[in-house]
Amino acid sequence: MTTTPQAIRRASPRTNRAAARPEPAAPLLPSPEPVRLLDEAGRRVSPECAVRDYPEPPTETLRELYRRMVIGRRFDVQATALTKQGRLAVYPSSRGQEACQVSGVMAVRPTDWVFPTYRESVALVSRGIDPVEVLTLLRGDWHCGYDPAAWRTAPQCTPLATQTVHAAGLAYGEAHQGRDTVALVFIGDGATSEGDFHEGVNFAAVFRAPVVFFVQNNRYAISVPLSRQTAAPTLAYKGVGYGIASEQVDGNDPVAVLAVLANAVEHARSGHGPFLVEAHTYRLEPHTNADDASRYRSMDEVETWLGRDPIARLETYLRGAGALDDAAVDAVAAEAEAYAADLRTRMNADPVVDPLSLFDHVYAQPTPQLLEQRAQVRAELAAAEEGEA
Amino acid sequence: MTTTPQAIRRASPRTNRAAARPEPAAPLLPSPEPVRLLDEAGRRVSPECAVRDYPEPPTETLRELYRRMVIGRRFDVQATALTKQGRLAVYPSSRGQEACQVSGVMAVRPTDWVFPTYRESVALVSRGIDPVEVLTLLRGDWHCGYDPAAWRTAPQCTPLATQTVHAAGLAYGEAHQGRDTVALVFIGDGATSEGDFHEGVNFAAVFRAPVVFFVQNNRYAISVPLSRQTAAPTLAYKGVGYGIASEQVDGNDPVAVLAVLANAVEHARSGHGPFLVEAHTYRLEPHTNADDASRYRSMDEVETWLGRDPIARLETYLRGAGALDDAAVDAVAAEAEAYAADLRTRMNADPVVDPLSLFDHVYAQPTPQLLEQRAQVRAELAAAEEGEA
Amino acid sequence: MTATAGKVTMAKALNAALRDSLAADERVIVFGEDVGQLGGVFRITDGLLADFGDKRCFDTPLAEAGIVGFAVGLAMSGLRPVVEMQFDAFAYPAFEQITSHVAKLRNRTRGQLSVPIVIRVPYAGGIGGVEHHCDSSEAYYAHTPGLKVVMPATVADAYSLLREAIADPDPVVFMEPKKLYFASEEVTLPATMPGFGRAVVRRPGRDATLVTYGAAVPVALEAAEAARDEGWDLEVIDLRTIVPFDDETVTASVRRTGRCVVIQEAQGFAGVGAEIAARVQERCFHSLHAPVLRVAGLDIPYPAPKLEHIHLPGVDRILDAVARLQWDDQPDPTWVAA
Amino acid sequence: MTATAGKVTMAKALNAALRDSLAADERVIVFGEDVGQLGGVFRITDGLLADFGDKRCFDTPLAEAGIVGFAVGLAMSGLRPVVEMQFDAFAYPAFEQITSHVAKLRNRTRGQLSVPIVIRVPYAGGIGGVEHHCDSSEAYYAHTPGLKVVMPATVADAYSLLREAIADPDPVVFMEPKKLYFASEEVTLPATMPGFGRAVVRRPGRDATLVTYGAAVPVALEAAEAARDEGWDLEVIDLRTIVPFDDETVTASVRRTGRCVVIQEAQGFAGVGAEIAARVQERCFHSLHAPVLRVAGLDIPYPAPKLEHIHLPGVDRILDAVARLQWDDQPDPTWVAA
Ligand SMILES: Cc1ncc(C[n+]2csc(CCOP(=O)(O)OP(=O)(O)O)c2C)c(N)n1
Ligand SMILES: Cc1ncc(C[n+]2csc(CCOP(=O)(O)OP(=O)(O)O)c2C)c(N)n1
Ligand SMILES: [Mg+2]
Ligand SMILES: [Mg+2]
Repeated sequence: MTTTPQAIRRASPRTNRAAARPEPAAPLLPSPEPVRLLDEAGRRVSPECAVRDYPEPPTETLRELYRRMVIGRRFDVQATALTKQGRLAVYPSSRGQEACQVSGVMAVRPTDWVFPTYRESVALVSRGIDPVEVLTLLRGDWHCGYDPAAWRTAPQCTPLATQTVHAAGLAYGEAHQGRDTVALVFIGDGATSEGDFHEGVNFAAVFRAPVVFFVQNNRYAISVPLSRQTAAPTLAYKGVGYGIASEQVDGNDPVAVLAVLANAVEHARSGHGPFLVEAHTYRLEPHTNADDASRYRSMDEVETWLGRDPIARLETYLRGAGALDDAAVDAVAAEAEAYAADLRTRMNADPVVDPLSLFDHVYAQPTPQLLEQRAQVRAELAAAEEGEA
Repeated sequence: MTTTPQAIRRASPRTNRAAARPEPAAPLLPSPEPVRLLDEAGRRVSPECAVRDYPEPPTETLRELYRRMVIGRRFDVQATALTKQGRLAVYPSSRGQEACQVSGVMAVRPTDWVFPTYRESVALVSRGIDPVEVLTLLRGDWHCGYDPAAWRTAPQCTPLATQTVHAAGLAYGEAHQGRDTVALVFIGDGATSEGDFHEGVNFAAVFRAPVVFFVQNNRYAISVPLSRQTAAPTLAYKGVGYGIASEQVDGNDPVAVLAVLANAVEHARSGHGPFLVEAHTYRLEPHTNADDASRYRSMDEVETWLGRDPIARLETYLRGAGALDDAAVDAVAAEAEAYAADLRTRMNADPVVDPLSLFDHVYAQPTPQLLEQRAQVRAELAAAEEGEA
Repeated sequence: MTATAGKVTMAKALNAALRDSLAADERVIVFGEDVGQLGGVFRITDGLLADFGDKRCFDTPLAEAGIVGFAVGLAMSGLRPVVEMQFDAFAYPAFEQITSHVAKLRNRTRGQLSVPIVIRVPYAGGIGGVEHHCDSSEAYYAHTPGLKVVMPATVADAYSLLREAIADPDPVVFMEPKKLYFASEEVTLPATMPGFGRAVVRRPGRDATLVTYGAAVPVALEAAEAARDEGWDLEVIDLRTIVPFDDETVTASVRRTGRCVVIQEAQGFAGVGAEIAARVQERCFHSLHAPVLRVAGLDIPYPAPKLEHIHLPGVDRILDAVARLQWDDQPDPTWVAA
Repeated sequence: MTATAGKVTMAKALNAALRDSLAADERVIVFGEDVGQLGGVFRITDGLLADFGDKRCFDTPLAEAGIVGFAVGLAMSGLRPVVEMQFDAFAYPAFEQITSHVAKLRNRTRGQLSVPIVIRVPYAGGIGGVEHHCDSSEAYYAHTPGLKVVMPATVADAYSLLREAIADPDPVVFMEPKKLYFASEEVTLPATMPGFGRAVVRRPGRDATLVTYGAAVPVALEAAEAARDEGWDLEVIDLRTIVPFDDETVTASVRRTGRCVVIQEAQGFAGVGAEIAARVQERCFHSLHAPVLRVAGLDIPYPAPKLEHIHLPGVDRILDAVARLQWDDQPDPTWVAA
C-alpha cells in the first residue's frame, strides 16, 4: 500500500475551490430534501432536477475519492477482522459511511484541522495517517497513536460532542494568528443532542470561526434511533438557530457529499462563518464489534441500505463517464488488498509499552508525588523481575 | 395590599383559552417581526397590519394585567430601595420587564408549574407568593423562602438554563401521571447559550412535553450584549432546530405578550408539544444593585427604552378603550403603595434563623457524620453563650 | 417479585432489583441512553421495556445533563427516576445538575421538595476499556453534601442496596463496579442485606484491617488470603456505602487490630481513601502501631488497557503496604527518608 | 511591566498579573463572561479590553463548557488562554471539558499536544453571597490528575502565582479567594515569590503546625495569634499550591512540632484536608503526639449569608481543635466516646 501523507495531500481538491465559490449570503434554511448529484443507480441527477445546484468535483478528484473509499472499506473490514482475532480491544466500524469518511478529509487541505470521533478511523487512514497508529487506541497500547500536531488531526474524541467546541477554538485561534485554516468536525446524529454541540456551534457562529460541522446522521446512536434525538424536520435545520448556513446531503452519494463539503469549506475559509452539513447515511455494522444490532434494527433495514452502497454508486458513475475501467478497478482493489495485508502483518507485532512511561506525560515535568509513585512502581517491577528470575 | 393567592388564582385567564386555540400545526418559523398588538403609543395595531394575528385577551384580563404590573413595579422599586437600606444582600430588578413578568404567570393556571430565574421576583409576587417569602433568598435567610410544592413554582434558579431541563421533566412527569399541567420556564437571552438550554428544549420536544420556554430577551447578560450570544436572526429562530413552534413578540407590549403566551400555553396543553416564545424587552436597572451598568451601555439607550414603558402603554390603551379611568388608576396606585408599605414594615423584622437547622434538610435524616457535626456546633454555641453570660 | 436462587451475576441481580422496584412502585421510572430496546450496553435494563412498557423504561436523547435534569423535574412531579449514565466519565456533563440541583434541592427548599433520584454509574476499570470508560469518580460525589454514595461489591448487595436506593427519600449515586458485573455468586433473591451506612466485615482477622469498597473488595480479599502465607491474619471491611459512612465498624476493627490499610481503585490524591485514613487516625490514634497506609490507583489519567494492571491496586501492592505496617517496630523507611 | 508599590489589593495584583502577561507574551488571550467592557464582576480584568483590544480580551457567550473547550482549541492553535469562570459553582458546567480534556490531553497524546490553559475560579465564601456563589471546589480539581491547582492567599502570591500559571506548560486551575479580593497589603509589583510546589511558613511556631491554604490562611494566622493567649506557639503553613504538593515543608514542620491541625474552608468529607491529614500521619507518625485533626466547612450545602459564619471554620473552631491535641497526654474524648 502506498498511500503516503504526501500522496494524499497532493490529491487534495484545491482545483475545486474556485468552482465552488458560494453565494456570500447562504439561504436561511437547508435544502428541503437532501442534495443529491447521483441517483441510487449511480446516474447523474440532471442539474435542473436537483433540489439545489452544486458544481460537480473534477473527475480526477472523484477517481481519487473512489480509490480512497475502496481502500478505506478494505481497512475497515480488516479492522473488524482484527477484533475477532483479539488483536483489537474494540472497533467502531464505519462501513457504509465511506462517502462521508473520505469526502470529509478530501474536502480540506492538509494544513486544515480535522476533529474526528471514535468512528472516523477510515477518515484518518484516508488522511494518510498510518493505520497502525490509527489503531493504537483500539489495540489498547495508548490513547492516541498518531501525532495530532503533525497531522493537524485531533485525537479521536469519545466524549460526545466535546470536540465541536475545540474545533471552534482552534479555528478562531488560527484566524487570530492570521492563518486561513478551516476546522472540519465530524460528529454523529446522537451527539447533536449534547449541550456541547450547542455551545460549539454557537461559539463558532458568534466568533465567525471557519468551522464545518459535519454530522454523519447514520440514524442510530448505538441503539437509539434518530426519533429519540430530535423532533426537527432534520438535523440540518439546526443551523438557522445559530445564524449559520446549513445543508443536508445524501450521505451515500459521494459526489454530492464532496461537492457540498467543498462548498462548506470554501464558505468557511472565505470568512462567511461556520457551516453545518448533515449527511444522511447508515452504518452497516453494529455500533462496535461488542454491540448486538439485532436487538434494535431489522435485517431488512440493513439490506435496504446495502443497496445504497456509496462505492458501487460512484463506480457505476465513473464507469459510465468513462473515467474508470476494469483495469483501474482491479488496480485499486489490488492496492487495497496490499494495504490490508501490510496492516495484518504489522498488527501481529505486539509492541511493549514501558510501564514507567505512565508517569511521563501527566504534566510537562512529573510532580514530586508522581516521582514517588514512579519509584514505587519501579521497585515493584524490579521485585517482580527478581521473583521471576 | 390584598393580593392573596386566591385572588390571583381567581383572575387566571381561563376565559381566554377557547379564543386562543391555535392551528394544530404551527408554522416552521416565527413571525419575521415581533408580534405587536399595541403600538408604542398604546394604540391597537389593526389586525390587517399585524405580522401575525392573535386574539386579544378579554378586557377584564387586561385590567388585571395592568393592576399586577403596577403592583409588581412598585414591589420592584421597593426591593431596590431595600438594598440601599442594607435590608437585602442583592436584588436583580426587572423594572421595564413587567409585561413579561406578569403575563408569564397570568398565562398559566395555578395548577401549572412556573420555573423562574433569579430575575423573576415580580412574576412571583404576581403569582401571589408573599413578597417577604420571595425576598428570603435575597435577604440571606435561607435559599428559597416560599413553598415550591404548594405554589407549584420552582425555587428561583441561578445556575443559568438548568431549570429548562427540570421543566421538561416536570411537564413530562405530569403528563405521565395523566395531568394536563403546563410548565412555563422563564429564561434570559444570555442563558440560551448554555448547553442546558439546548438539552432542555430538546428533551421537551422529543417527549412532546407541554412546556413553554419564555425567553425574556432584555438584550444584555449582565454586560454581555445579545450580539455575543447569538448570530441568529433572533432567538425565536432556535425553535425550528428542535422541531417546535416558536414566536417572537414585542416584550413591552403587554397585550401581545399575554396573547402570544396564552396561545403557546394552549398549544402545549393541547398536546402539540413545547413552544418557544421570545419577548424583546429591556431591563432598565443594572443587572443587580451591585452592577455598574454605565460601564457597558449608554444613558441614551436607557432613555429610549424608558419611552417604551409597558405600563404606560397598557394604561393608554385601556383608557382609550374606556376600560380604565382616573379613579381606577388611582385605586391601583393606592393598592400598590399599601403593598409596598406593608412590605417595608415586614422587612424591618430580622428573623432569627436557628443555626442547628443547617443540619435538618441535607438529607431526609441526618447521617451520623452530620449528627457529630451538629453536636459540635451545638457545643460551640453553648460555649459562646456561656462566654457571653 | 423475582425469586431467583443459585448462581447469579451482579448484572442479573441489578436487573432483578430494577424489575422488582418497577413492579412494587408505579412511581419508579427507568431511563437513559440505550436502556430501552437494547437493555443497556451492559444489559442491566434487559427486558424492562418489554415487560413494563415505554412509559416506565425508555431511551432519551444523548445528553447527560438533560437526563439528570429531566429526572429532577420528574421527581418534582412525584415520580422516582432511576437513570443510567452509560459510563463513569460520561456522567461528567451532568456534574452541574448533580452538584447544584440534585444534591441541594431538599436543602434549598427546607425539605419542601425532595429529589429521590438514583443515578446509576458503571465505574472503574479492569475490563480493558479504552479511555474515558474506566474512571473511578466516587470522590467527586462523596465530597458533595446532599448525595448518598453507594458502592456495592457483592451480588446480594447489588440487589439489596439498589432496592434501598430506589426506595430512599434522598438522591443516591449508585456506583456499579463494571468488572464485577459478570462475576456470579450463590444467592437467593430477593435478598435483604444490611442497609445504608452499615459496613460489613467480609473476612475477620486479628493483625490488621483492610478498609475498602466497591471494585477493590475482591482484590482486598484476595490479598488477605495471600497474606496468610506471610503469617498475617487480615480483617477485610467492605464499606458498602461511602455516604453515609460507618465509622463504628471501622473504628472498632482498627482499635482491635492496631493497623490499617485503606484500598481504593481511584487515583489516590484527595480521594475517598484519604478521608478514610484521616478518620481512622483521628479516631484510633492511640491504638495504632503504624500509620494508616493507603493503596490506590496512581495519580495519572486512567491508562490504556495494556498498562491498566500497573495502575490498579493489586494483591502485591496491598501486601507491600501491609509489610510496611511496622511489624518489627521499625519506622517506615519510605517516609523517614523523605 | 506594571511597577506598583505600596498598598495593593489582591484584585489589583491579579489585574496587574494579567496585564503583564498580556504585555509579555502575545500568545496570551483572556476571555470569559463579562471580562471585556465590564472588566469582570470583580473587576479583575478591568481595563484589559481598552488596553489590549478585543482580540486579546473579550466576552463570550454564556456557556462555561464552551469557554473551556474553546480554550482547548485555542491552546491547540498555539495560544495561551486565560479564562474566567464567574463563580465557583458556575464552573461545574465545564466539568467534563476540564476532567476529560484539559486534564488529559497531554497524556492522551504523549505530550504531542499540551493545554497551557489557566482557569481562574473565584471561590469560597465569607462575602454574604447567595446560593451557588460560595462553593470551595478545589477538591474536585485536586483529585483530577493532570491539573495543577493553585491557591494564593496573599497579594504578592496572587500576582506571582498567576504569572507563573500563565507561563506554565500545564493547565492550571487558579482558585481566587473572593473574600480576599479587596484586602490589601504593602507590596511591590512585579513580585516573584517561591514557585509552584513550595509551601511557605507564614508564622513560625514550636507547639503545633496549622496547615492551610487559600481563603483559610488569614483565619489560621488569626487563630495562631489568639493561641498565644492560651500559651500555644503555633506554626502556620500556607500551601500555596495543592498540586503539586509540598510534602517537604509540611513534614519537616510537623516532625518538629509533633502536632498538626489541617484547616480548609471547603466541606470536610473527602476534601483536600483529608489528603493532607492522611499524608501527614503517613509521613510523621512517629513524631505525632496526637492525631492530625481537621477543621473544615460543615458537610452541608453552602448556607445562606445569615448562617455562613456557622459553616466557616473560624478562630474558635480552630482553637478548639488545637485544644484537643492532647497537651496533657489524655486521649481525645471525642473519639474515645464513639
Ligand atoms: C458524553 C458521552 N455520553 C455517552 C457516550 C457513550 N457513547 C459512545 S458512542 C455513543 C453513540 C453516539 O451516537 P452518534 O453520535 O449517532 O454517533 P455514531 O456512533 O452513530 O457514529 C454513545 C452513547 C459517550 N461516548 N460520551
Ligand atoms: C452557569 C452560570 N454561569 C454564570 C452565571 C452568572 N450569571 C448570573 S446572571 C448572568 C447573566 C444572565 O443573563 P440573561 O440570561 O440574559 O438573563 P438576565 O440576567 O438578563 O435576566 C450571569 C452570567 C450563572 N448564574 N450561572
Ligand atoms: Mg449515529
Ligand atoms: Mg438578559
